Amino acid sequence: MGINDREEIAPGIQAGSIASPVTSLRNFTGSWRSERPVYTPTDAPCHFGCPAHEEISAWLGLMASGNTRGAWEKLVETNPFPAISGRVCPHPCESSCHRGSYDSAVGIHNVERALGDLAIREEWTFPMMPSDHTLPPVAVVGAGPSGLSAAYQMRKRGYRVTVFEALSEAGGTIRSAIPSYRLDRKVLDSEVTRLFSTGILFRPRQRLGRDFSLEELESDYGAVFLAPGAQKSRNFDVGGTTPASMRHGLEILKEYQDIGQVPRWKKVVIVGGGNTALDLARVLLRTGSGEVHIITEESLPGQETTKEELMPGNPQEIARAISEGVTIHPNRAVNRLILQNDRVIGVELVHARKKHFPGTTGRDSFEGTESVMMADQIIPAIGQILSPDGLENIAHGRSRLTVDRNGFLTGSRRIFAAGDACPGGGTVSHAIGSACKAADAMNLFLSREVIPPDWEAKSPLPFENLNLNYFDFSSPMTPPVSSTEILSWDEPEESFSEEVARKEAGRCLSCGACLRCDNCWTLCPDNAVLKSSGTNRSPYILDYGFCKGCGICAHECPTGFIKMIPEP
Amino acid sequence: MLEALEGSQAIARAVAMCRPQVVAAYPITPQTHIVEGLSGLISSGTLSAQYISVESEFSAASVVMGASAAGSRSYTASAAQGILLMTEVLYNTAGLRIPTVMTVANRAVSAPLSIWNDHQDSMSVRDSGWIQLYCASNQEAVDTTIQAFFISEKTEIPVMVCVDGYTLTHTLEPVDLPAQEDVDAFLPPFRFRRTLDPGAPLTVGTLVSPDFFTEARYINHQAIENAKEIIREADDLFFGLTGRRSGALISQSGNPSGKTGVLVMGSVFGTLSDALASHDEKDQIRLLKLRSFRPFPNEELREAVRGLETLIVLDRSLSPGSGGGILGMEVRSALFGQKSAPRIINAVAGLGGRDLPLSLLGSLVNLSKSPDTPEFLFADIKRSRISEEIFPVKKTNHAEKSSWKNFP
Amino acid sequence: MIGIRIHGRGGQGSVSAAYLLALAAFESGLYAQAFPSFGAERRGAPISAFVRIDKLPFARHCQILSPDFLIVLDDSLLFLPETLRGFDPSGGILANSGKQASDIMEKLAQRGLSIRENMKIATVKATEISLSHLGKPIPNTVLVSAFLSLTGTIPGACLEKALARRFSGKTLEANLTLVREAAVKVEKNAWAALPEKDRSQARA
Amino acid sequence: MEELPLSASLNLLREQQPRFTGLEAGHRACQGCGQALAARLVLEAAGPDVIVANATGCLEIFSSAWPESAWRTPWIHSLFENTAAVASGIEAAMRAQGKSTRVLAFAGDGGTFDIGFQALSGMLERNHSVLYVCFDNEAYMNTGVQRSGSTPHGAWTTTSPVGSKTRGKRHYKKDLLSIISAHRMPYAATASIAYPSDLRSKVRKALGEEGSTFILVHSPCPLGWGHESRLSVEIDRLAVETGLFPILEMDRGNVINVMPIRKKRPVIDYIRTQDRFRHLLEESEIAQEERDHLQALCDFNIERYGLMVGPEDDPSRLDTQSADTVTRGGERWA
Repeated sequence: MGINDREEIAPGIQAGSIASPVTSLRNFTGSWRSERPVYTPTDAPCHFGCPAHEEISAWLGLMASGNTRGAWEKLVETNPFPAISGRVCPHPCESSCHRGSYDSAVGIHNVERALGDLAIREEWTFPMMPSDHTLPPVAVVGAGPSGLSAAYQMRKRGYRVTVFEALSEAGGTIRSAIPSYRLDRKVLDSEVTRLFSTGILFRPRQRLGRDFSLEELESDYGAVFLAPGAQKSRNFDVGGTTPASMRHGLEILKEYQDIGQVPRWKKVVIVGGGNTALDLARVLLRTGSGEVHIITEESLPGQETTKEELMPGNPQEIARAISEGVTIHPNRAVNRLILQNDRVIGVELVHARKKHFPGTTGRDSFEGTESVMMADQIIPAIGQILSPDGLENIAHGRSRLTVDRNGFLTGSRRIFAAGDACPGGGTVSHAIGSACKAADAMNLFLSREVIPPDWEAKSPLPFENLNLNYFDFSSPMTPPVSSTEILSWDEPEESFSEEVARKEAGRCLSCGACLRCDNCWTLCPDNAVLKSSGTNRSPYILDYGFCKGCGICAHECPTGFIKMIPEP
Repeated sequence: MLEALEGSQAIARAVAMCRPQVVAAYPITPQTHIVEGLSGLISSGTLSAQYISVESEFSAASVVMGASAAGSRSYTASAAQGILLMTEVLYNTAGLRIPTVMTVANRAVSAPLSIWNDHQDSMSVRDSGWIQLYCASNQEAVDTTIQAFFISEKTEIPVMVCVDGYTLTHTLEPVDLPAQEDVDAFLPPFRFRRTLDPGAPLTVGTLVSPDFFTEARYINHQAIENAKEIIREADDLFFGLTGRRSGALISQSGNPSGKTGVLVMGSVFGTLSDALASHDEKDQIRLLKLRSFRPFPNEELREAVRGLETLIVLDRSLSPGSGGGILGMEVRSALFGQKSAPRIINAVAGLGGRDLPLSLLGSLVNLSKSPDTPEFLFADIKRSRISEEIFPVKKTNHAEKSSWKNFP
Repeated sequence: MIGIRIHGRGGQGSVSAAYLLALAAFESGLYAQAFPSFGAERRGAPISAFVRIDKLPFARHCQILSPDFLIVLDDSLLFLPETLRGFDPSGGILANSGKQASDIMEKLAQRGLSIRENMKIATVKATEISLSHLGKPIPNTVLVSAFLSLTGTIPGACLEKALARRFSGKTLEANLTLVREAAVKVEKNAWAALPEKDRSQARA
Repeated sequence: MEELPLSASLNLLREQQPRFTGLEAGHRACQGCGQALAARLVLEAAGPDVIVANATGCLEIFSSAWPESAWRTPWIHSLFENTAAVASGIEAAMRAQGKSTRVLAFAGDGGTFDIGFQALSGMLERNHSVLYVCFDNEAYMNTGVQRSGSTPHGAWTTTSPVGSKTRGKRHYKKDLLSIISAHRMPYAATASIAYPSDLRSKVRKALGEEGSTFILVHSPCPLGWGHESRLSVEIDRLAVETGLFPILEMDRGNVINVMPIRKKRPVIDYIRTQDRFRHLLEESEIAQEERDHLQALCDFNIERYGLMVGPEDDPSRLDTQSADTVTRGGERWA
């Protein structure tokens, strides 16, 4: 026995002290680790930016990897009208896109539109559960984007759904107010037709409070979803004087959609910075008005403009309006109207700025910057509020219905609501998103009789967690121009071809989600990352038996999908 | 068939008959003619092998190590500084148990610079783990070279064939080269168990912890001890083929019951043999030829010296400050504590090419006759050739006195 | 056993001469050994080489301290003390020279070098002969041939065999003519009575 | 968190990885070792039909502690300075045996720039068909961070310390590639672990050549350079983007290709990441001068090899294949 006797841990030594290949696998270096990498999916900022909470990076990913149908199906899990929202949504997702801080944001709406159009062309149908008669029926009031979305979400889960609509056609504000150059009517019709083909019962010309009451619905249906929209224009209150001749922007747009014509003015001033103002301005130019001015207290898009200060209108529409000849006066507010008798002949403007200090609302107007602009008409386009018809018992005279974050109507038993009738609305994507969320809650309520707790805000992947060294600079794809005629009523752009859409989707940085780029697998000095054929969120498995915790995988992960956490 | 050949050419021809696949060498006197001969044989197509003209002996040793490790029979040759430059690789090759054969054209090690023969070079790497066989003639050089491949490949230990530089390498004399068929029968094609093969990958050259290093060294030691049997076997088998022996581990001539023994390595053995034939006291003299210095044949040596009163060990190398020549120390160590061990006189002579004449035998034998002869002496030193500054003429001691007396 | 020392200058072929002589002896059935003086000299320097010849096998590898014969490839070397060192004056000196043997004797005497009466000295104009046959001043082969002719122990045919081992074609032809011519330039068997002084030491 | 499959199924999965893992897990390299990564990448491209000769150094030590070996290829370690010669011998053996197995020589900068240079030069001169890969971590790391011929100017090591008389290494990093290329061999290149696709394609290119080829792979060493282990790849990218370590290809001594700098970075960005340059960050005249000096060396490289091609924001100027941008699905990295 030698002086160094120890427990035998190895076979006896041989001539030449040779070792057999890959016997190091007996040596588990995982014990070296004080931190371990963990694959941790984090939501992308676009997901937070999107009022519909679409899983944008997921469907962009599917699109980029060649699965177009899968991308569309992922997209319509949340949004049943991609062809519509791809055209009319102001796409705040793109403003929040991290790629925008690198070179320029992914053209998400263009890919969405392309997918929607492709689905129409290919006549793809929604994945649906068959109707389940054991589930309680659901009533939906209002066939605008919010009501239709809720109906779709419930129908998809197997519920029998009836949609009540005051007008003769479904579509709500999308149909009544958005001009054809922004949304071809055929696109709207196709999306609505596909939706109703899923077996949703549509009851047009049924006005709440006139043809049926909320109480009746409550007793006949398991749950009621209210999506009446905001049918009443917000009061334009300037110094207490409102001339009789003044008309609201949405009214004029609806009039154009209904009868195909509107009055002409030599010089018109539209007040408001949203899409209604922009649509109206452009419609007025097309219908023969002379000068069209937009007055908005918000700012034009630009490098220095914060999200809070920005005009809510679709940036692309702003650019188009300007190029068509609309004059926009940003950071201005109307101090008073200048009247001659009952007629407006001008407005007094003042420099103003929307309050943008965190936690503040309203605006600051700056004395000493007043000016006068003469005009023969002033049209407020400053938003809509709830019309109380039939809702008196629940509206209590407020401009919006009071709901929690799940869309559950405060104080009600089985009523949910979403869309423009609720706070925070005003866009198609909000309508879709809030309806989607309410539908989730409704489903939970109907199947388990519970209301889920308020939706909790998570935070998106911070920009710093991306490793941008792995991405080349690239410019966004631009859609082909279809109409070069100025002031055309046709859509100015065609949608992306599938190939171009795929390229654009490929620009997605996949924030917080696995790109399957193989970086972790390739760059691990300890071969502790294994690739598997598994189709989970990522195809990689960390072998903690060998991972020494160096952190290279996390640092080099281009999408911030890997986090280092202290060893338990 | 007997041919008159220069030693180097004979060795080159013998190597070629062993069909090495890779030869690598760097020129150094007096090894150069061997590798020139081999590159000539390759150039003329007589031998099919890769000849790698490296940029140093260090690389020569490394190339043959790599080649053998990758399964090709390999060969190199060097001398003196070349051997010392190789030292690190020599230890490595032996430690990894990679078979290869190297001819050492024995030469003194600088400084002072000497290109002439002694054994300092191979002796300096005696602990590298290589087998070391010393040759007394060019015939033995040829036969031992062929046996060396057999021994190396069977033991998986590299073998140095030590041939006195110039004295043998540059001397033309009759040599009987065996027939190629006989060599082929004696030496099967090289198959290395631990070869580098992508089909069966092995890791060679590992880091061995203190827990196992001793065992690894023990294996190496045991293997070279076991090589004695293989060395004998090779000599026997070779005898069966050619009728010639090279003396296995140790051999003797003269009177086996003579009381005075003279033990040498290398070509001086022939000179002493010739001298013995006409020596007045030839019946009293037993000549011992040590062929295998590594492994050192302790047992066989003890047997060979049985009955001797005096054993004179002639050393062709020196370990300064050790109080002896290197071979002398080994012999003393082997015989230490043996009952009736002979008196041992260790004489260093023939350093740096100093001629060892026929008269050497008589001089050595005379040493045994004086009880005053020290245990160790420089046998052929010429005091007049040392600066008086260092060595005042009047000052004498026993060692110098006795050598002075015997070497006019 | 006889010992022969060959003196020349680097480049004249002294070592080759030694090897050639040993080879010829070997071809004739004798035992022979040849080796150079192992020096570090370069072209032009005086160098020497050695040959041992015996009827019986021998094993020694020591230097030849007292040669029986000297073969001198350049007569300017004849008068250096090193050339004659250890030379047994009962033997013979063969030199590449245009001088007469007597002139050489005289000059040796003048320089006080060890000579004795009737010392065997022979000369041959080896450089001239080699130039005429080979076009090069390489006197070694001529001298080996002359030496064999003088001593008579080894037939000229053995030298021709030895040459055939080294050369072929035109070079061999030229060398063969050259050695035949050289053989007759000296007195055949003049030195036939060779000393047998070492024979007794040969191994049985 | 993912549920851990049994280690047995992990081992099975490990065996099925869609790449050749010549250097397996379980080796004892430091956390974040650049050399371990580089060696695996090289073998990934080379494949299993190779024999590796490895010089003494970290790579050898951490991969071959008996009785465990991390190698899947036949592999031999002999000495520090003879790798090129051992590889020459193996290659000669392969030729002698008529085999097509390729020979790789692995060594660090010590074994290549310094002690093993003679053997390397000999191998190149004889033009053995060996791919010699130098894993350049710019100092003798195996013995505890001593300066080598490859250590950059100004860098601290234990033998180029920072004190009142000396401020890190006095001399410049040896321009090895120029010396190597003077052998006029078929192919020589530099590469970086920050660009694995480029490295692998260079290995494949080198192995496609007959004759000697050489790749110098910049391989960060967290221990010796004093940086966080997670930054090994990042730092190597900076070494390239500052111009301090140019990525080149040479054909018979002529530069035939360079990797353009994607995004030019000042050398201070590189220096700041590593403790070995910490003394250069001081607010002093001498530190400023050294910083400027290193910047000048970078600028010199950029100018000498033409590393800036066209405006930085023009994506078309980049060789995206070698720049190693990611693609969804990872096919390009397979």
